[in-house]
Order: sequence, then C-alpha cells, then structure tokens
Amino acid sequence: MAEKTYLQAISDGLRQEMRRDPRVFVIGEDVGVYGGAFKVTLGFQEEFGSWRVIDAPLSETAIMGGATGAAMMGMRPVAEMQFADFVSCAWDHLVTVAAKQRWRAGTPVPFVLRLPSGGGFSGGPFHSQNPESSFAHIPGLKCVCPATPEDAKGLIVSAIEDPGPVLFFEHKHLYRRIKGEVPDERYTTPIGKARIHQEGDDVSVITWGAMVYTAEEAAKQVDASVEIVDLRTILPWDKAAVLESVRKTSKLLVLHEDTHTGGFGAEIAATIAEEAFEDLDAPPKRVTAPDTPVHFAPVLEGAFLPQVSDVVAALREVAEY
Amino acid sequence: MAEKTYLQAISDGLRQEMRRDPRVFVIGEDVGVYGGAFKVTLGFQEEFGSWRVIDAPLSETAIMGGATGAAMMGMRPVAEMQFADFVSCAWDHLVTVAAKQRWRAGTPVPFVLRLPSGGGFSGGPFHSQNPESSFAHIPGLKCVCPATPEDAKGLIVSAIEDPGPVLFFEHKHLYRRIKGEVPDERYTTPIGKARIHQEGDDVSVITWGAMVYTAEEAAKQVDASVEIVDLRTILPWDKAAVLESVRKTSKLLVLHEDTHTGGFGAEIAATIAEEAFEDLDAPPKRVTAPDTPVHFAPVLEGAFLPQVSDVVAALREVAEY
Amino acid sequence: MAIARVAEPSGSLQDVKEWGLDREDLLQIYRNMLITRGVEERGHILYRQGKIPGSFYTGRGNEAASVGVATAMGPDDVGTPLHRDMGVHITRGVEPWRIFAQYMGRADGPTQGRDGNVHMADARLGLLAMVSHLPAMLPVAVGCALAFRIREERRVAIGWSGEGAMARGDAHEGMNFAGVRRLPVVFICDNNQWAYSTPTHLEYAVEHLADRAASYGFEGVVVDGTDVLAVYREAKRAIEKARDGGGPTLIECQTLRMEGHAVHDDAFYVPKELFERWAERDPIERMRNWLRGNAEMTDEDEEQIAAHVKKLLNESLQRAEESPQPDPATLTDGVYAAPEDLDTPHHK
Amino acid sequence: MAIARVAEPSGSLQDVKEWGLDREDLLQIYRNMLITRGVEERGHILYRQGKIPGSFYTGRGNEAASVGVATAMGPDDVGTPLHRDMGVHITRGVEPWRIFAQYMGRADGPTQGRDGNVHMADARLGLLAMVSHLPAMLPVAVGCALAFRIREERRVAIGWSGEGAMARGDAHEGMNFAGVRRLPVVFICDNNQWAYSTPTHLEYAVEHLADRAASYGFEGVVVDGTDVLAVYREAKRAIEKARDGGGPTLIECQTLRMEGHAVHDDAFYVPKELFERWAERDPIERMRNWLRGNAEMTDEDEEQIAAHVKKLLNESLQRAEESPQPDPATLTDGVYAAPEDLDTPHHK
Ligand SMILES: Cc1ncc(C[n+]2csc(CCOP(=O)(O)OP(=O)(O)O)c2C)c(N)n1
Ligand SMILES: Cc1ncc(C[n+]2csc(CCOP(=O)(O)OP(=O)(O)O)c2C)c(N)n1
Ligand SMILES: [Mg+2]
Ligand SMILES: [Mg+2]
Repeated sequence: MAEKTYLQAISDGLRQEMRRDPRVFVIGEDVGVYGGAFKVTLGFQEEFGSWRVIDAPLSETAIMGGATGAAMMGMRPVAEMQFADFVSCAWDHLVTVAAKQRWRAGTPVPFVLRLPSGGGFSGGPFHSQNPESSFAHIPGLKCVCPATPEDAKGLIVSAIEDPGPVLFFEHKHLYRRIKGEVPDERYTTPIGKARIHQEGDDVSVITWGAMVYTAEEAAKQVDASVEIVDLRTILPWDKAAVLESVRKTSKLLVLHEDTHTGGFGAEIAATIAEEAFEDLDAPPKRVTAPDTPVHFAPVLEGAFLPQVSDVVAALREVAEY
Repeated sequence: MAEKTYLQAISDGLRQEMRRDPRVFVIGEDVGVYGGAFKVTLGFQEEFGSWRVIDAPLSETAIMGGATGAAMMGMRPVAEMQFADFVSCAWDHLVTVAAKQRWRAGTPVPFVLRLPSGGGFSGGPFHSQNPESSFAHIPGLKCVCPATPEDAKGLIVSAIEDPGPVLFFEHKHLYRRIKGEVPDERYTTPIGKARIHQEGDDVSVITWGAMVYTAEEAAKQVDASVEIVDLRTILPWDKAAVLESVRKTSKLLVLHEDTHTGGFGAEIAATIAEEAFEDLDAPPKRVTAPDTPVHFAPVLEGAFLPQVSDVVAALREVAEY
Repeated sequence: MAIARVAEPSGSLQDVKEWGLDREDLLQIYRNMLITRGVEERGHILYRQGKIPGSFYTGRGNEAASVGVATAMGPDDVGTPLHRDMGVHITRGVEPWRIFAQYMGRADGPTQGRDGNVHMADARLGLLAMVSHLPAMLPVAVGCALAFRIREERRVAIGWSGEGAMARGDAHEGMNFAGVRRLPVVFICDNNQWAYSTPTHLEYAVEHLADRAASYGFEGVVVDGTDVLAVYREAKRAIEKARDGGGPTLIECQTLRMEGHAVHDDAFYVPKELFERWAERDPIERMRNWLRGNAEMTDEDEEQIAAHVKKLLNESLQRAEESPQPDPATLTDGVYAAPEDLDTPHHK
Repeated sequence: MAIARVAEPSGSLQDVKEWGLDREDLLQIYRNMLITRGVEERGHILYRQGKIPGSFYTGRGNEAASVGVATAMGPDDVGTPLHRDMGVHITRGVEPWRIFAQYMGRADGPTQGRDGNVHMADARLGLLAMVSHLPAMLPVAVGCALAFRIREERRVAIGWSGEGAMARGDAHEGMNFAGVRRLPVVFICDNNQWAYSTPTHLEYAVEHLADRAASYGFEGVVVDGTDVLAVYREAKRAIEKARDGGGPTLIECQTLRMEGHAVHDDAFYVPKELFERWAERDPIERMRNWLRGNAEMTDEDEEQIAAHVKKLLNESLQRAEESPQPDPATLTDGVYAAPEDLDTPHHK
C-alpha cells in the first residue's frame, strides 16, 4: 500500500500485468521512447522492448485494427489514443468490427483501449472531450471511467482480464491532481459495479470521472445529506446500485462533464424515471455541459464545464423540491 | 398534387432543387449511372451530367470531406451513404470537421448527407442500422428522419436550404411501401418541428421513421385514445410539442427502432421526466430494440425489431397504470 | 507507369511440382473450384426459391484467385476473406452444408442466423469473419501478423480487399503499418474491374493497384486471377517470403466479376463484350484444360470429381434445410464474451 | 526506389524573375518569414509569461516551406494550413495581433477564444481553419477543388499534411479521389522528420513520401524546404499546372522540426547533431544570404525590414493584450449557422 497518483496507479497496474502476462502489449502513438503523451508508459519500452511497447504510425485505425487482430490471435493488446478525442478516427473499427465480432462470429476481441479524456486545462475542442456517451450506445463494448487511483488500477487490471473490448476512459484532470492509497499487489475492481463515494440520505448524485470530486465539493456546501454514487462503469452500468440509492433518497441528480443532449445522463435519468417512478419525490435533474464543443479560453471553458456552484444550485433545487 | 412513394418524394424534391439551384450537386457511391443503390438518383446523371452527379470512389471520408470543402466554397452538396451503416467510416469527419467548423471558425458547412437506414428486410447487422442516436449527441449537426412522403420532400428541401450540415435519415422500409399525396410545387417542411400523426387523449407515443406506422397499427388495437407524435427531427427535437402532448395525456411512451441503452429515446424520456414530472400519471416507458446488433434471420430480426404487439403491450401497460 | 512485377502465366507439370503441388493437390484445387462455384450456384437457386432472406452475392469468376491463394496458405496461417472469396472457405475446409445454413439464416450457419451471406468464418480453420464495411478486416489481418511477429511464430496472415475498397483509408493504414514493421502479412487485391457499378477509372488513377505496394516499401505483383496455378505460385512465394521475415507483398489478381454486384443487379453497365471476352478465360475451364493437357486428367477422373461434388452439394443442401431456425430466446446472447470463449483453438 | 522528382535548388535573380518574383516580392518573402518566426517567438514568451492557456506549438524551421507555398498561391486560391504553417497565415495577410489574441484566447482572435493555437483561419483570405485531427482537412481541400472544378473556375486548393499524418486514411482517400478526378489541388507534405517523438522510419517505409503521388496518378516532387525560392518555384509550377487542368501534385518539403513537438517537449529523442546540422540551413539565414548575394540587399534594407517587423510585433502584442476576454454569455452562440452566415465573401 502506498500513496499514488491516479496516473501512477494506471501505469503500475499496466506494468504489473505486462510482467505477469507475456500476452499483454502496448500499442499507440509515442508510447515507446517518449512514454506516451502523458507518460503513462514511461520506461516501458526499456523494460519490455519495442515489440511489446509499439510506437505506431499516426494511424488510429491501424492501431485498433492491429489490436483487434492481435487480440483474436490470443494477445492482450492495450492500445492508447494520444487523446480520447482522436478515437473518432477509429470509430468505425470499434463499432463495426470490435464490438460485433464476438456476437456475430463467436471470436472474442480481448483488448483494452486507453483514452485520456476530459477538460479543464484549455485543451480546446479537440483535446478535452469525453466521448464515453457515444460508445455507451454500442452493444458489445464496455466503457469504464475510474475516478480514484485505487479504482484506476483495479479497473485497468479487470479491463485487461476481460474477454472483450474495453474502453478505459482516464480523466486527464485527475492524472496528477488526485492521489490515494493503492495496494501494491495485483487486484481487480469489478467492471459494471458502482461505488458509493459518499453516503447520504437526501439526494443521490450519480456521476463518474472528474465530476465525482465536483460533486464532493458541492455536497459540502449544501445542508442536505448527499449520497454520491461513482458509477465507475458506464457500459454496462450498475442500475441496481443507482436504483437502491434513489429508492433511499427519493431524489436524483445526474452529473456529467459531457454535453447534455443524448449524453449518458439521459439514459440514467430515463431509467430511474421508468423504474423508480413512485420512489421519486422530485423530478430527476441533470447537470451537464451545454450543447456546444468544448471551449478553449479559460473564461469560456469554465462556463462550459459543470462547476461546483452549478451542482450546489442543482442540489438545492432538488433537495428543496 | 399526386400520390407518390416515399422514395419518389425524396427523388423529386432533390431533382427540383437541382433544377432551380446550380449549386446543388450529388456525390456518393454508384449514384450516377446506377442511380444509387436504391435508385433515388436514377436518371440524374443524364439530366445533370457527371460533374453534378458524382460517382465517388469507395471512400466515405473523401465523399464527406469533398462535401464539406465544396460546401465551404459555396456549393450545396447532397452526399449519399450507400447504406446509413457506412457512415461510421465518415464519423470522424462529421463530428470533428463538419459539426464544429461553424462554431469554431465561423465558416458554415451547408451540406446534406442522405442515409438510407433501418431494418426489416434481413439486411443483417451492417445494412439495417439506425445510427441517428449517435449523431443526435453531436452539437452542430441536425438530424431529420421523415416518415411520410410529404415530409420526405419538404424536409429534403429544407435540409438543402439549411445553412449547416444536415443528416437526412431515410428509412429503407418506407421507400416503396409508403405512399401519400405530395404537392408538385416546391415547399419546405420546417426542421425541428414535430407533427401530430394522430390525436389522442390517453397516451402520447413519441416516435419517428418507420415506427410511426407501427405505433399507428398498435393504437388501433388498444382501447385507449393514443396520440402519436412523429418527431420528424431528432436534433434539434421539438421538446415543446412533446411536452404539450404529454401534458395533455399524462402518459409517455417513446418508441424507436434503434437499440435501447443510450438511444435517443432516453433523452426524450429523461427530459419529459424532468420537465413534466408533475404531469405524468405513469412512469415514462420506452419500446426499443434490445441491446444487440441487428439480426439477420427473419425469425431473429422479427424478435429484435419492435413489433406492433410489443407496442400494444406497452400501451396497455401505460394506459392502465 | 507500372512499378509492380507482372507475373508469368502458370507453367508445366514439372514447374508446378517444383512449387510443391503433386497431382492429387492439383485435382484437389480443381475440385475446390468446382465446389466453390457449385455452392454459389446452388445458393442462387435457393435464393430464387425464396429460401435465402436479404440479398445474395457470389464470386463467379474469382474461383481461381480465392482457391489459389488459400491453397498456398499453411495450416496455421490465418486470413480475412471477403464476399468474392468463397473458395477460401471451401479450401480451408468449411463444410458446404454450413454455408447453405448460413445463407438461409439457420442455427447451424457459422453465425447462427445472426449475419447472412458470406459474412461468416470458422476461426478454428484460421479464418476471421468479414464485416460489410470494406476493407475493415485488412488492418485486422495486419494485427494478426503483428501477434505472430511479437511471438516470433512462423505464421502468416492474409488480408483481402476488392480493387474498389483499396480507395478506403483502412487499406492505406493497414498496408502502411505492415510495411513499416515488415509484418508477415500478404495482401490480396481481388481486382474484378468493378466496384458495384463503378469502373476502375473512377476508383483509382494508377495503372495497377499493385503498384501501390512500392509506396509502402514492399513488393507488388500483378497476376492473372483466372490462372489458378499462377495465383498459387505468387501467393506461395509471398507467403513464404513473409514467413521468412521478408515482409509483406501485395498481389493483385485480375479478373472480371462475371455477374452483377449482387443478385438484384443485372450489371447493365458492364459492356457485353467484356463479359464475352472474360468468359473465354473461365478459371475452371482453364484449369480443366490444363489438367487434361498437363496432368493427364481423364474423362474418368472428371466424372469422379463431378460426381463427388454433386453428391456433396446435394447432401449439404439437404442437411442445411434440416437445420433449425435460430431460437429467438437466444436473441441477446453472446453480445459480450465470457472468459470460456477465450479457450478456443485459435486463441493460442 | 525513388519515383518522385527531386527539385533543383533555387537559382539566380534572373531565374527567380522568370518565375514571376521581382525584388520587392523577394523582400516581402523575407519579411514574411521574419514575421512568421517573430510571431512564434513572441508567442513563446507570452506562453512563458503564463498568458497563453493550454499548450503552444511553433513551426520553427518551416518558415520557408510555408511562406514559399503561400507566396505561390493566387488571390482566389484557398488552403488548409496546419500547425507548422504560420507563414501561410502571415503571407495571406492575417494580422499578427489577431494571432496573438487567438493564442491568448481573446475575443478578437479568429475563433473568439473558442479554439486555441493556430487552430484558426480567416476564410476571407482563402484559408480554412485546421482541426486537431490530422490530416482531416486534406479531404476538405480536395472538396474545395471539387467545387472549383464543377464551376469551372480557375482556382486551386492547397492541402497540407505533416509526414506523420500521411499515414492516416484521410490522406489516402483525399489524394486518391483528387487523382481520379484530376482536381485542381496541390498537396504539401511538410516533412520535418518527426511526428511528435516518432521518427520517419516508424511512420513510413518508402524513400520519399512524394513517391506516393505516383500511386495516385500524379506527380510527386521533393524539395528542400529550407530553400524558400525552390519551394516557391515548385509550388508555383504545381499550382499553375492544377489551374490549367493538369491535376494534382504532391510536394514534399524536407525540413527539420527545430523545436520540440510543443512547448512542453524538449525533444530529447532528436539527436543533437541533427539539430546542429539543420541549424546551418536555417531558412531565414539562407534567404538573407541569397538576398545579399543575388539581390543586393543592403544593411539599410535589412535594418528597415527588421525595424518594420519589430514595430509590427510590438504593436500587435499590445493590441492583442487590449483585446477583451470572450463573453461567457456567448457560450452557446453559433453552434448552428444562420442563413446570413452564408453571405460572406468566400461563399461565392
Ligand atoms: C465502407 C463501405 N462502403 C460501402 C460499401 C457498399 N459496397 C458493398 S460492396 C461495394 C463495392 C466493392 O467493390 P470492390 O472493393 O471492388 O469489391 P467487389 O464487390 O468488386 O468484389 C460497395 C460500394 C461497403 N461494403 N463498405
Ligand atoms: C488523428 C490524430 N491523431 C493524433 C494526433 C496527435 N498529434 C498531434 S501532432 C502529432 C504528430 C504529427 O506529426 P506530423 O504529421 O509529422 O506533423 P508535425 O507535428 O511533425 O508537423 C500527433 C500524433 C492528432 N493531432 N491527430
Ligand atoms: Mg471490384
Ligand atoms: Mg512531422
């Protein structure tokens, strides 16, 4: 057990898996000598060589096609998009080949795709996106979005172990900012299980990624007793845990960093309205980014991203309903 | 005024626009000599020549990049994907360039992308999809899904007139099966406005595309008075019309052909739960396809696609709540 | 400007022996081509009988290209054949009855009624099921080769593309990556002169698509795709070169698509004379003549083969018709893999 | 195997005059290169002062390539320059103060604080704003050329790509389509030997990327990207050829990226000697020497130019600093175009 950053936790989990399982290899742009744009694989190429830490050409489809083919041949590829935004260049491969191959042809595709995502540092419209909602609509994929160092390590291990394609969304804003105790030994965190970040009785906040901390800050500033459910996995999502929380509090707030219309928050709010209709004492509420691309200038990006104050206002509104 | 199929209505609307506006041109695979896989542009190349009806290479990104560039130079491209499914190959271009260019750089991208979509004829997992939900999450795009011949013509004209990129989802199952009166003269059908397909008092069914007819059939088989709202446009969607209908009936059923989790039905159900909470006398309900790719064998595809009987059961459940 | 090497036609029995084929192999190639065509012809009949839902595609004219390449593959090699490559499935040993079951959407088809047509494969035989999106499986073949290279196995992956689909980014990204890493992969371009209704001059502007190989740092070869032995020889060379660490090759097999794009298409846009000219080079007829002229194939041999093929197809059809409809109760099964799924033979 | 033509170095004043440049043009080229570098150097200072949010990229070493090509463009031509092509914006007349405002995310930057860096362009000057995704704007340049071809206008589009981004499918699809239709487009590959930390041998396996042009049916040219006049000559030839209906050309400009990928990157992976060697071929120094040797540029000329550039940059910086922060009330404006938006000069 040691205190680690979120980034170190991912890096450690991945390195441990590479040491124990020769089938695991890394592929992506600048992941080798450079250690990846965020240095998650720093030193990996020295340890594992250039055929297990592969500097790929600037070819997102070749990277993911490569991962799929290698996975079908029994390897356990861990691919990296330099920024999650660039996964749009591999969209077809992911939704057409990787997501459907097991279902159609019986051939599982056990790869992990690491996606440094999220905003908060003036990355602008192409280095700040949270594309998890788009993928959470595609049957056959799994999408995980850890918020803590402990979960980041446990989920990267689970993702590698998973027999299918797993999209691993790492929030860049947590990389070096969030620290926590992380066990040294290998462990897994189950995919598809939410975590109660904070217990409470009055309002349930369902969220994931960096927004867990925004919710935490906001909860401190309201009188109500707030339960924060860190979803951890978006697809499949832990409906049972969310239902249980909402049945207890009778109030639902969904919070995500991505834009509003068609965001995954809609799925959560709709499902709860459908399945816990009688339990709700207030309309479900979503706090999200507005329907625009991500803004660059700090003054705009700040207005774009859900802030603590937005969550506080929403919590009050829901609590007082 | 004459009776026309849905397909003829699209074809006529497009041809009329090409006759009146030399900026309008067509680009896609096999749209020229062959007239398109579904013959929507049959005879166009003879009339307009091979530089206004362009047989493109098998290159979805080149087609859409070509449309975007030409649109920015003042043309009005109408691009065709051979099947909507193949739009995944142009996903990056659409969400990265076309959707964001006006917002970022002030340069509008007035193109239309025609997408023959939907299942019901054993097209299997790659010739039957309804990808509108994925795009309805992308700010900057518009998504229209006409259900009637009259709307198909009016909306293709509106889409061409629109100053931005419009995705025009044509349901293949309606092409030759659905006929209706279509005015001969030019007219537009507003993007973003729903249509009351059938008035009713007890339950509101919100749907679009081929499912409008499934809802209609189902409505005949229940005792309740069913209002069917044909959304016509998914992005931006006509929240006001849906709210008005639900405030009247107090019961909401959302019906779509696409899969469940993260489908656009979630956005509608969530929004109504949020904004008409006090008006609802029953939980909102969604009838959708299950979370799998589209099945090929008729016995499976039939079970996969929402059927009249599924809607009947759901209507009864909601009505009797 | 031609850059690729244009391959010689096939030679004498002596030559062919040097490439590793004995007389039984040659008859087997011929038999596989007959089965390939027979499966598709029977499929066509099934379609007209209304027994095949959806659409129906064949690879008539491509039997030599597909069987020739598949014959050159080693037992542990893998491939991603496409919709004109029925001969690959046949040669690798997929039983025709399962193909008919697939066509008809029955439970015993390789995709159990989930997908149709030749959107199928048996991974135990080293084949990976194509998706419609062309040529999305080409980078996947490259990924297979990557696995072989990482593990230093002497295995080769074969990736197919039509000449039309070579215009897509996937072809480029896959071939570029394979070239950079000199991966053990062989690319086969089935150039049948049409992409649906689109002729080659609207698809590419280079003389031979195989010329593109040079721009990815490997060899390109153009071969007459109706000459099964020439195809075999070039595929064998390329596969063994890849196996020995010599990197990729792009082989362009020149044929004509002898029918419409699919069953609904009468190919009105293809000049009649073109069909007539290529009909004279029917790949099966060519091999038959070669066998009679070079390998002493007798009337008796022929009759025996024909009888075998006919029996096989008849029995296969019957067995397929007996295959049950898939069970709608399985509708949502298998979207996600279970850990046990990984323990299949191809996952080593 | 090299296929592309390797261009000659620039010649005498007499040669240059024949290509259409008079002495004032030559001084203007030099001035534009100085402004280009100056803008980026000042930007770097702003960044270190904490005035530029996010990251910061420059095109040091690419001034000749970008200014040379832009100088060859006609007034109605259009282009899609990338993150090393500041010289294109400067040459087309974008005012430096607006670039500084863009860097700092101010309301007067071309994107009004919505996007950063050189992710911007002024469409009225014939430039289209790049997106990060490389080289997604290349097929867009092809689309511009398509519009010109449909309308039979004598205009040309220029599409840029780094050598790394040439590995992406977008490059392939765009160039293939342009080749098939012989569209009036010129492709510029800024080959600065690195894609972030990735060296060229891990990006492509052909000798010159310009060799790929042959596989799309058009001419490829390799030019020394530090020789602004040679770049100009080749760009001019290619642009006029395209204008006259001769179809596309791919010009590869060879340079070295003289800094890290972006400001946070110290380029530890680039051999020191490589930097030293290329520093001797600094494009601005080269042009300066050429002007002194061939065009009688005097100390006085130089001082005058330097003073002009300095004044311009100082005033621009000040003006940019006075530009207001964007107004959060505009947050959701402009996601959708209004009909009026179509009435801008470039939409003809
Ligand atoms: C990405 C993509 N776009 C469009 C299609 C529709 N389509 C199916 S086959 C075909 C033509 C393919 O031509 P080619 O690659 O030459 O193969 P062929 O059918 O001639 O064997 C097209 C356009 C597709 N399958 N995939
Ligand atoms: C599709 C895509 N993937 C990844 C990136 C991240 N990225 C930004 S610049 C760069 C390297 C580009 O190399 P090159 O094309 O040679 O251009 P250079 O920066 O050297 O001018 C990478 C990988 C990107 N911008 N786009
Ligand atoms: Mg073809
Ligand atoms: Mg570079």
